[in-house]
Amino acid sequence: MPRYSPTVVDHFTNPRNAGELDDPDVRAFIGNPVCGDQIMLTARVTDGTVAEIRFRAHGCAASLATASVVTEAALGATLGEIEAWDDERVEALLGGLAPDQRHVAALGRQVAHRLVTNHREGVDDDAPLICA
Amino acid sequence: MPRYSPTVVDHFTNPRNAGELDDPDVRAFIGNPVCGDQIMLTARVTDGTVAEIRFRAHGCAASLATASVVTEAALGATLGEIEAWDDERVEALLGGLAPDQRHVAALGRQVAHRLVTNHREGVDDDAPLICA
Amino acid sequence: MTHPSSVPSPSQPTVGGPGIYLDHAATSPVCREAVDAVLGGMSITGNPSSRHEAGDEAKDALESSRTQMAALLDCAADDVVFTGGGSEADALAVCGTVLAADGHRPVHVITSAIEHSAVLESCAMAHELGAEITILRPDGRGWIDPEDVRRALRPNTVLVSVMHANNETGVIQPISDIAAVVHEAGALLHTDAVQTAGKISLAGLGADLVSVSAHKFYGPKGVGALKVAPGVRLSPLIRGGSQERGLRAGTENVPGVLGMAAAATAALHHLDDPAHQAHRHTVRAHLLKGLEEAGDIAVNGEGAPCLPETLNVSFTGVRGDTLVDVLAVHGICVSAGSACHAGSDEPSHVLTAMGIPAQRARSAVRFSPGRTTTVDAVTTAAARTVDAIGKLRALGPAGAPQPSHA
Amino acid sequence: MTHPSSVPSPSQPTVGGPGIYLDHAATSPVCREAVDAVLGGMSITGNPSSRHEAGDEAKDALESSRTQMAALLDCAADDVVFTGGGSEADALAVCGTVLAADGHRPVHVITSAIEHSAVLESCAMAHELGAEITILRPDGRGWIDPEDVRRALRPNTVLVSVMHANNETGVIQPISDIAAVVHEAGALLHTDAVQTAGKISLAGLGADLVSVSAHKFYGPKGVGALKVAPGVRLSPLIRGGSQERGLRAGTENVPGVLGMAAAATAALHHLDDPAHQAHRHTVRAHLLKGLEEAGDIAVNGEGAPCLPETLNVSFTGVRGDTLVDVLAVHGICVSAGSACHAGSDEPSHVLTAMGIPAQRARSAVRFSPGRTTTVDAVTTAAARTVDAIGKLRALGPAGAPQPSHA
Ligand SMILES: Cc1ncc(COP(=O)(O)O)c(C=O)c1O
Ligand SMILES: Cc1ncc(COP(=O)(O)O)c(C=O)c1O
Repeated sequence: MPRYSPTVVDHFTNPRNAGELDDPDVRAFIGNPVCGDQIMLTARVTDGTVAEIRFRAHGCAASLATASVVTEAALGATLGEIEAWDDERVEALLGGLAPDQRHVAALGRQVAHRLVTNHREGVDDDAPLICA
Repeated sequence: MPRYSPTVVDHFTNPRNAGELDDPDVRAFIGNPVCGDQIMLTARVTDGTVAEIRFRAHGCAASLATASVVTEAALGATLGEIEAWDDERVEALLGGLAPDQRHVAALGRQVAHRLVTNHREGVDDDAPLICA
Repeated sequence: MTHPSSVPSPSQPTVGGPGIYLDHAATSPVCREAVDAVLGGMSITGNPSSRHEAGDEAKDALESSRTQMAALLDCAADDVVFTGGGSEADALAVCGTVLAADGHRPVHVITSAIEHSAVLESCAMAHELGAEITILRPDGRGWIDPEDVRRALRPNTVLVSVMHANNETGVIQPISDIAAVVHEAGALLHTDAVQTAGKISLAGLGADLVSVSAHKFYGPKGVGALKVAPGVRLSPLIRGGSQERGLRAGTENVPGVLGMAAAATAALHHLDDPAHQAHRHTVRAHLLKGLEEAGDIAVNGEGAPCLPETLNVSFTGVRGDTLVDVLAVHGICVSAGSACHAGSDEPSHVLTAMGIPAQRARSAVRFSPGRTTTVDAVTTAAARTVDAIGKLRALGPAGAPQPSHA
Repeated sequence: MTHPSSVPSPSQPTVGGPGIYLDHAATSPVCREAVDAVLGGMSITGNPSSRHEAGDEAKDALESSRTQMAALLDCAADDVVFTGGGSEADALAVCGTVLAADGHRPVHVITSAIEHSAVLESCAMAHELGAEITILRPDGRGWIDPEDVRRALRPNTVLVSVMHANNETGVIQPISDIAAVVHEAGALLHTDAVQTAGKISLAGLGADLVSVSAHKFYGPKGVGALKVAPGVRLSPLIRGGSQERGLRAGTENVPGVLGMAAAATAALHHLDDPAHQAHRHTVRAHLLKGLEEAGDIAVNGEGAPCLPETLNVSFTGVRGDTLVDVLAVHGICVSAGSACHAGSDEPSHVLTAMGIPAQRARSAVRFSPGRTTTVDAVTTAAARTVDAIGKLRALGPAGAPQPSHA
């Protein structure tokens, strides 16, 4: 069994929407800066829809792929749609995950939900990404 | 390295002088009847020379070969010559022995010497050979 | 080389390959399937623990082998632990269980006097580590009574280790009955199935720990497996990496494991083949019939259920080791006692435990035909044996028994 | 498969064999000589313990292999004990010495924090068995000071275990100096030479116990050896038959041992070949030069004597495991940490013990070229690594270091 799905491999080798928006409408961060995977999203939201989105990430290959697929799926989606994502949805976006990799699906779901919540509540995460 | 010299193999597969003389001049027995190798020699001695000799033996293959080579070498030898045999001589008769087999050379030397001593002292061993 | 039976050249030791190999209980030739699998395994470079394709290839090969071994052992793939042979599997089962038991009370282990030395010595090591050991005696046929196991159980018994079939006599033990007794008492059962794996089914044995060794079922030497049922706690003896669920550290023997798995699959095919099953019994019958011509023989283990491949015979008046050496000259490979003790002068601990007198035990020889042994081969071997017995008896005490046709 | 460096197809995982294999410290391909010897070994049917030609053939093969291994280990043939791999050799050396020590006083064992887990976990097992353990720290280069060993010695020290070269950094330890210190105190020295055997000479090391593993020097997996100097008392872990002087029971892995011996002989030829010796250093120099293009790198173990085949580099801003996965997609096989812990999230215990901060330890990757690795291959691999580093850093925090040529 291959370690990663072709989608995961595609996204961690050719990540989409990498980087950081200047003056984003919302900024969401999730992760453990000391030893775990970290994802930061910046997005512009227009009429409840994600109009532009970027990520920065530091972590295992699967978590980088997760950040990439999440931005791709979020682009053009409504905040309501994103809020409905569960771990399974993120895993499906990734084309499946080995059991010992499932935690990255939760990470993707969490950072996407946080983007929605932060936008709704008008707050921003400013936890900096740390290369640890 | 082969387990046994060709001479040892020859003698335990084609033993010479097997059996027992009726009315021998001398009978010599050596061995541990419970768990070890046993050799019994019967011989007729004429003018201090072994004129006829037979063996019975029970034991490992190398001890059977020893009994056989000892009878072959003793036949026609004087008692004085036989008395001069040491372990090395018997080992040489056998074409060499592996270190863990050397004890049979001692066995052969002992039973040959015992034949000489018994004849000189006019005694006979009557320890029966036991299949143990 | 096989000497034509009419023209023996006994004065020359045989050279080259074995003539008639009747020592499969010591080790078997490597079957074609296993040879190919080992070769294939050597072309896999990666370490199964490595995170790249080379590693994945090795890991995948290992895991398919695990599935194949699970079929042999009648368990889930996850229950299979690869080891460096049958002795290591036995050591891990016995010492591993004792070391894993919580150290607050002394633990008790039951085994039998006819076990392979790998189990007996592991029990001795367990004793050094503080365990109490009970050693059960078999009956005169070499069979362990499950009721004896029941009587020996104590509240602190953690493990019972009774082999599936004995390597010297081939006697098959009532493992599933013993399993019921042992499990009722809340203890674990280990069975050394090194002699039975690939010869009879291991399905439904009910043992929690089962040892097998590849080279006894036409796989390569130096690799084995231990079934470890779910929930069994074992402490590893070889520690370090987390290979084999942490129960056996070290880079896995990928070619050996592949060879073992291929041999297991081939053996299971033979198990299902009625023609092969009939052949096993036919070969034994002819062998025994031929040996009976020697007169004054006794089959050790007679009367108990046994593997047809293992025939242990005492020939009155002849030392087993001597007969082995004489037959070896004629290209016939058999053994006296177990191979690992070949060369020792002690009478077999198995036969002695059965109450067989030392004299008869020392005159025992084990004939173990195998998958490719023909009726002709055992007939020839038996005739040559009878001949050798006659000659050897003639060297011994006057009045020794002679071949019945003499 | 190797992707031409100009046309990567990163969206497809590579399939088939490895492209550029730079993970020889994890395991090496099996050399032609070893493959042939394993094949030959599989055609030997007998059990080395059996008393017939088939057995003798196996025994003779085993004993010539023992002589070949003695040349590698710089000892007498009788001092070579075959094991089921490097981990087992380590376990036997460490636990075997402790178990053999007389049980009346607690014994003391000294080891180092950079040992392979097979040694560290065996020491932990020795501790469970009652031994006191001292774990020495290396300096910042990953080097063990013989004077630290001297200071740690106690009257009841029975064993010191310090590896010959470390598997993650390649740093070579001063074993013969340590041997002098240890022997002066009347203790034994074990050295895990798994990473050095076949790469540098083991002559004159002075250790009483030396572990090697065949698959690290182009032999098959699942077989190893322990040199046990005359007079050293060891208690076996795998008991039963009297194989290997009673120090390792079980039917010997004849094909594996033959393969190991053939690989050892081939390795010794390479050791004597000046062209090969020059090549090892050239390859390392090119690899390092190429990787330096990434900017902001640190060589772990820098400044200490080391094996040219092992290059451990931390790339600031990148996780080692991630880089390994990205390079794997491009057919480049390297590792982060040791293979047996690949997949664990903990930073390397070796780098941590050297005082390297967790962040830098997590960004470490080990490149280990081998006998057939070309300068072109490492140049290509380095270029691809630099490329991957650039991309990964670009995903991370703003202002992360960029390739020096960017
Ligand atoms: C230094 C060192 N010691 C011991 C071992 C264990 O060897 P094996 O995996 O063959 O048991 C390894 C490699 O895995 C190693 O690199
Ligand atoms: C019943 C039994 N158990 C264990 C073993 C040990 O197996 P191995 O020699 O493969 O370690 C053997 C054979 O030698 C055996 O016959």
